[in-house]
Amino acid sequence: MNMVQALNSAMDNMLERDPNVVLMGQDIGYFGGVFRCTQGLQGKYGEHRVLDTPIAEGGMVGTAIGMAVNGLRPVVEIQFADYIYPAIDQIVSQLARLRHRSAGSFWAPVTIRAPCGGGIRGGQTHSQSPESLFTHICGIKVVMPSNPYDAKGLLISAIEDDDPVLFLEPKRLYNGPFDGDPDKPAVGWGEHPHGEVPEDHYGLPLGIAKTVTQGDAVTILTYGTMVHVCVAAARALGVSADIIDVCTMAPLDTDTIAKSVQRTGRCVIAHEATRFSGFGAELAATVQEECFWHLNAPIQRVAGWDTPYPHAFEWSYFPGQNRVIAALKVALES
Amino acid sequence: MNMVQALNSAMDNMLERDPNVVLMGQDIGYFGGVFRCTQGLQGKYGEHRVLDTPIAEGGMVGTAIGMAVNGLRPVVEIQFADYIYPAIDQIVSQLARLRHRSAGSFWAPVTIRAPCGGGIRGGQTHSQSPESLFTHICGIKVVMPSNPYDAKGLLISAIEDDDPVLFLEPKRLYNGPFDGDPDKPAVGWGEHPHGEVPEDHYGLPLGIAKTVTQGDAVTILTYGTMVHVCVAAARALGVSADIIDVCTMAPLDTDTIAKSVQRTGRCVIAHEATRFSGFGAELAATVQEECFWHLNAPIQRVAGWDTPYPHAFEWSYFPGQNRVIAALKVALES
Amino acid sequence: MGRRSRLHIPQAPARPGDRPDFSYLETSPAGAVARPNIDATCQEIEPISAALIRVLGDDDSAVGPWNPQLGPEDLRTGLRHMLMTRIFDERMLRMQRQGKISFYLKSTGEEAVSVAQAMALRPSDMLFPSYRNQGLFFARGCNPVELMCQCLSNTGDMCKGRQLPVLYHWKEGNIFTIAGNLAIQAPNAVGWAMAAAIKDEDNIAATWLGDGSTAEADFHNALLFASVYQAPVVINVTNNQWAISTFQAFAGGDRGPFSTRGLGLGVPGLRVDGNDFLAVHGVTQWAAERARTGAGPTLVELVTYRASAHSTSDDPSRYRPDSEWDDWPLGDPIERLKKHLLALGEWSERQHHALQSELEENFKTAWQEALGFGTLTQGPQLSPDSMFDDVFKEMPPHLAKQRQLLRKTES
Amino acid sequence: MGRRSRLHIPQAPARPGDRPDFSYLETSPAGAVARPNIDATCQEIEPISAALIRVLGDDDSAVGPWNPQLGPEDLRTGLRHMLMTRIFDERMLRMQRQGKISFYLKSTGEEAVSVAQAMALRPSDMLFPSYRNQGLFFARGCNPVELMCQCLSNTGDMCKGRQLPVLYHWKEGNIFTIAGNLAIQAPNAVGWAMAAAIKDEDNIAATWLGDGSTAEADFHNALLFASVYQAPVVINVTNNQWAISTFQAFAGGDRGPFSTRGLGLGVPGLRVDGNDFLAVHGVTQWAAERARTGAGPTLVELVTYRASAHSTSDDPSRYRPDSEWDDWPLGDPIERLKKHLLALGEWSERQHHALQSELEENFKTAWQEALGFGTLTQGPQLSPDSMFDDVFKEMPPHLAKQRQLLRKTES
Ligand SMILES: Cc1ncc(C[n+]2csc(CCOP(=O)(O)OP(=O)(O)O)c2C)c(N)n1
Ligand SMILES: Cc1ncc(C[n+]2csc(CCOP(=O)(O)OP(=O)(O)O)c2C)c(N)n1
Ligand SMILES: [Mg+2]
Ligand SMILES: [Mg+2]
Repeated sequence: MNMVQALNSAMDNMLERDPNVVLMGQDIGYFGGVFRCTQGLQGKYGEHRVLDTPIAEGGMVGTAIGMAVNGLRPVVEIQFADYIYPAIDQIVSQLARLRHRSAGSFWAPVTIRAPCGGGIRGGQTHSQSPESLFTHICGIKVVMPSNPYDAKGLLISAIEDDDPVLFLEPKRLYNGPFDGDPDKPAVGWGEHPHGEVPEDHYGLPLGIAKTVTQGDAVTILTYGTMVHVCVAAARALGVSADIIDVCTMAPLDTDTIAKSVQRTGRCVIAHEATRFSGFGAELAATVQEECFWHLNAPIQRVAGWDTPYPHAFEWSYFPGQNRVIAALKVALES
Repeated sequence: MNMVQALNSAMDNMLERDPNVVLMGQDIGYFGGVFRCTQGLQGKYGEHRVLDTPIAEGGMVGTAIGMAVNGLRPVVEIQFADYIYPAIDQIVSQLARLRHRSAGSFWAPVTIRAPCGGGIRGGQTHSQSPESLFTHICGIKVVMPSNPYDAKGLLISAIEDDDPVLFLEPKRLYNGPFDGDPDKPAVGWGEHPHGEVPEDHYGLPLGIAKTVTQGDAVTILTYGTMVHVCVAAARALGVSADIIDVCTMAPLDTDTIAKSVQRTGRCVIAHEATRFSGFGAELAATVQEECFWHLNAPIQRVAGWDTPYPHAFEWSYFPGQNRVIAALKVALES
Repeated sequence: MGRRSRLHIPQAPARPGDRPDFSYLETSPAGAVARPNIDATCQEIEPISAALIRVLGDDDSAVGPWNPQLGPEDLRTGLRHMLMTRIFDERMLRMQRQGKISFYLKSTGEEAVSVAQAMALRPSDMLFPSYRNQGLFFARGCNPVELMCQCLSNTGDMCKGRQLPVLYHWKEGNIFTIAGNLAIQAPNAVGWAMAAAIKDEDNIAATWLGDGSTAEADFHNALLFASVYQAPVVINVTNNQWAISTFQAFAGGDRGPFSTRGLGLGVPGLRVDGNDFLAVHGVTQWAAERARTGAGPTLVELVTYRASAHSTSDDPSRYRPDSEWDDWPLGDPIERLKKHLLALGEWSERQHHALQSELEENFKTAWQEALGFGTLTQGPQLSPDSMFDDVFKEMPPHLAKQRQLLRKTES
Repeated sequence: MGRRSRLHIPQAPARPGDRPDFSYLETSPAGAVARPNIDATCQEIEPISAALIRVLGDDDSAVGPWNPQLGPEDLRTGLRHMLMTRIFDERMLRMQRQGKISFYLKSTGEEAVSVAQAMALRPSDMLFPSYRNQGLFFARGCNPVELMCQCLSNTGDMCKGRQLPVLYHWKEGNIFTIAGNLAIQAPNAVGWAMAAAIKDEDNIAATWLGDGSTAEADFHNALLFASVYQAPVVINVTNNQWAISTFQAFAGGDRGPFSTRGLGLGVPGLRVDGNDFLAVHGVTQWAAERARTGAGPTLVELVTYRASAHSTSDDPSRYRPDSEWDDWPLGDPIERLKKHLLALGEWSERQHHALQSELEENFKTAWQEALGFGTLTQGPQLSPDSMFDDVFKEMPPHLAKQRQLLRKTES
């Protein structure tokens, strides 16, 4: 399966198993979503389980919260993560803190799905990676898968989770892994081991980072599209890297990360989001706190530049293999 | 002057000097604002320069942008920083990126003022410090003063700046410095050297950090209310600390910070906002990048806990002197 | 300064020093407004959407099609709960002034809104209140000790010390947790109602927000989703004329009544004398039945007056004439229902006094009981440890670590 | 699954395989709707707010009070700009299909909206368009080379390669930068208009958003602020029946026309046949004069049909009958104006052909000129360095450092 099919399968499984699961979003019903993630689901489960909505992200999340409080498990699709901002007040002020402020009386198991990241020539409003903002909000989990297998397992766990989850989907990975080189012919998920996705229901635990490749020379902390870029960069450089796919940004699996860096003594962090106050900042701060005495070199951050994602310079903006390699060199040399 | 008067004076000066300056906000006109920051200004400059607005933060910022594009310099008061979220889409997607995406054709010199921080028993929706979120947004400056003199100078510069500025006011400091001990009798700004504020117009440069106390043993990076807590903590511990008031979080004065830490070799970061992905993360990441080879101990972060600000446990939540001292000890001991 | 401007600026009718002026308030005689069928279309309802529905006449009788025809027992219950609300508010204000609680916010003058509306709804209907609906809790039978403990942030506090006083909730009573963020609960109520419809259950949702709060985007979101999905919900705007210091005209109140805000979306509106217990009850019953039978949402504007300060942090003498409340044309909801009961011969001044004393006595006892759970500073105390609970369902490691750190620095 | 539900779900009138069905569209004969005075109150205007204003009759004559009485020169100019828009759209779509540009989005079928409205406004009025208003640029005289360069993200691009194709702006022509975020420009327009009023200048602002976009909170914010401050602004809703795959009923379009959305806020509304060049012009002139003379804002709904795909990323055959455009009751705006001119004897088929050829030729030349500035991948290239400019007015050190880093990794 590609990632779109894997996500579709996750929602299909959940709609089937749990009558309280409902999907909501712009163009997700009859049409099946602009990225086709919900294709066929309205036909299968009906218009009352798979709801087309008005174009009002605040209203979508606001009503989803109420539905969740009334026993449903809404899965809300934000068409692009760039358009999540009208919903931020409901997310921050209501969704994330309901359980805490009511001391457990109320909670809202809402999952918010949003395609994120660039690499599809979408320009500045179809390319953003806003995860860092949400990791600063207490009470919501933030998840980003990097392959179809994880996408399905993590989405199922997100929907089943009794806490709200922001589930960010790196849209550049929908149809295939991407190593950061736009000039290479596109490859699909067919060849990739994690493109093999069971039809049946399975969950993968939230809050657990995954080691993608094992190595001793350096730890690379990354997630989403950048996982594949980092794997390719490490391979190109011929470095033995412990590449960790963070998977869940919040709450963070500090243990796995700390153990790796304590072993390798070097760390590179890579994400697509802009650098300043990006999630790499938290990763770097955490690593230096947990591993200070083991570090042999300064932690390097590779990230999008601190500008909006520019349409024409997508590939100068995107932190591709060159930038990862440059950072690896600095981390390894010193 | 106390900080409220200093802010009032800044706006008074600017309304006087520049006919394009207008103020907007809930209850700011006839009433003079719930914190009295605009007291008397509508009477002096009229209802068309000091506008009471509907309770719609999104509409306030949205219209302020249009006003700015048409030549005005709006200063928008968000009654509490906790209520800025309905305006985030306008701030992120329009205000901060107007100049960039129009390649300089359009820009909007809007200043957004918002009282932030806790310590006034305001509970979770009158205590938040959301600065970190905005530092991740390219194209908006983020400023927080720690005393009346700076507040006036920085606010004037913010209003005169041709870029948008988020100006966060630590409301616990409105009436006096606060060293983190709620049991001590409150002191006013009268005794404080920075309580002396000229009536006349003056600016202080944005993007410049200020050294509050000079020392050799450790660098403390902080801003807002925590400046005073850190000064008191360092004094209580008898440590010679280079205390830096960051003043402008974005763009950050990395130079001043790096020079200090390179000299002291130790660093503690303190802010009131929740810790995870708080602005302290960016500070820590930057410091370890710039000063890795000079660091003698892991950088310590002191911050609000990763929970909503709880009404009853305000003083267990607030990162007071004890917590700063504990962090200083770790930073100094290792 | 000096520059001519042609921007329109709404005006408050009177400011300190002025004589109160309520000439702007369009009213109508009791019984004058027709009552459409509950399944009437929005277009059919539109002609009455701006009219003020009233039942209690100047002669203290109940007249017209909106009279809910309540028996004397119900009327006395309503009076009791309104009086409870008022006395509770007064006592808690005193407690705040005495430093026992950190903050308080009264609903004085608006008691009919919450009490009559709660009585017109079913206990299984879900309520999404604003912070000025304490009457809902009394009408639904919440033990005042619970509310007091919340205001005290003590060991009996339903919020475990996490919320500002008055931001209650009551799960068993089907009352949602109150947010400090204005209007944010309105789309939640609509979503709750949508879920009821999806599940084919016949409970409905009701929500409240202030005149000033209608400016927030969430009011629009609520109306829109209610309209599109025809959600079984009643959206109530408590127009108490003021939003802190800001007159309701700044929310567009002088451009058309709040009851008409949904008409362009096909959400019918009713405007009711919010200090007329019977009218509020009748209108709410109509709207609730409309929702319950699948005929769709209703927007209800309740015209009332915020008789007290916005909150204990506010001083209204800075921005409005002190005597406005005395001149308020729609009177005092408690007085009006009392007079109606007296006129019916179902109540007496003696009974009224006795009720008042009983309630005061009850609250005194309740307060003592609440104090037994401690105050912010004295008596039994919640453990600060508890603030790390409920951020997530299960505590993640970083919060456990922070709790550990707190223990260390506090000890 | 299987569970009964009573949630109302709006329905599209026809889906692929169905016969197009526009029976839902309420229309009225040309000339039938009265024209209120420009300073009429919202209440006075309300009775006509839902009626469809039309000027061009079935016999191609112009009738009724909304006829703007344009001279033949103006009509020909209008025709020219509509035709320009259409031909431009077609050419650019081809260029996208050929891989010359990354994305495109047509306004086919909606040309009258932008062209007639721009002509009815003054050049000094400020326009806040959505992404489907390219006609505004032509009507205001923007050189097509500029628009082409933007679509090419080349060295001549006004956006310096920073925006997706079609997200133009034109400072000299008083057209604001187009956002990808729906409706976000609407409050900006209102603010611009408020500033004009504050400065006592008589320029007005106009903004456009789609039927689907009215669901966004910013539409509400725009209406509210326009109402409260009586801002000199015209808020235009281009109801082209679809929002990508979503029928306008999901924005509440089947609960009441979009033109009536502001009535509850006292913002008068007009509903106009958006494919009737003359009606659009007449209505816009009226609304603009209303705003300019201080009589307040107007909400205008322009009823039209999105004849093409949403964008080059969209395939409408998946969600609506292919033949809808042929059956659209309000026809083709270009054909209708052309027929009117023919009927007036002020135009001929020959002239029309000549115009078409001229425009095609012009665009061919323009395209060559634009290509001279390069494409995304060929010819002269903007320096990636430039992406660090304009984030702030002056480049802060961290961006200079990142620019340095980019130079290093790219070299
Ligand atoms: C989103 C948001 N913005 C601002 C505030 C600050 N605030 C608290 S109450 C209030 C006035 C509300 O007035 P209204 O809605 O009329 O309710 P009332 O207090 O009159 O019952 C304001 C502006 C807030 N709580 N939330
Ligand atoms: C805030 C936001 N949410 C979602 C989108 C994705 N989106 C782009 S166009 C569109 C449909 C808009 O429809 P409408 O407003 O009717 O305009 P039209 O395309 O028909 O001209 C959607 C949902 C967006 N651009 N912005
Ligand atoms: Mg009010
Ligand atoms: Mg549309």
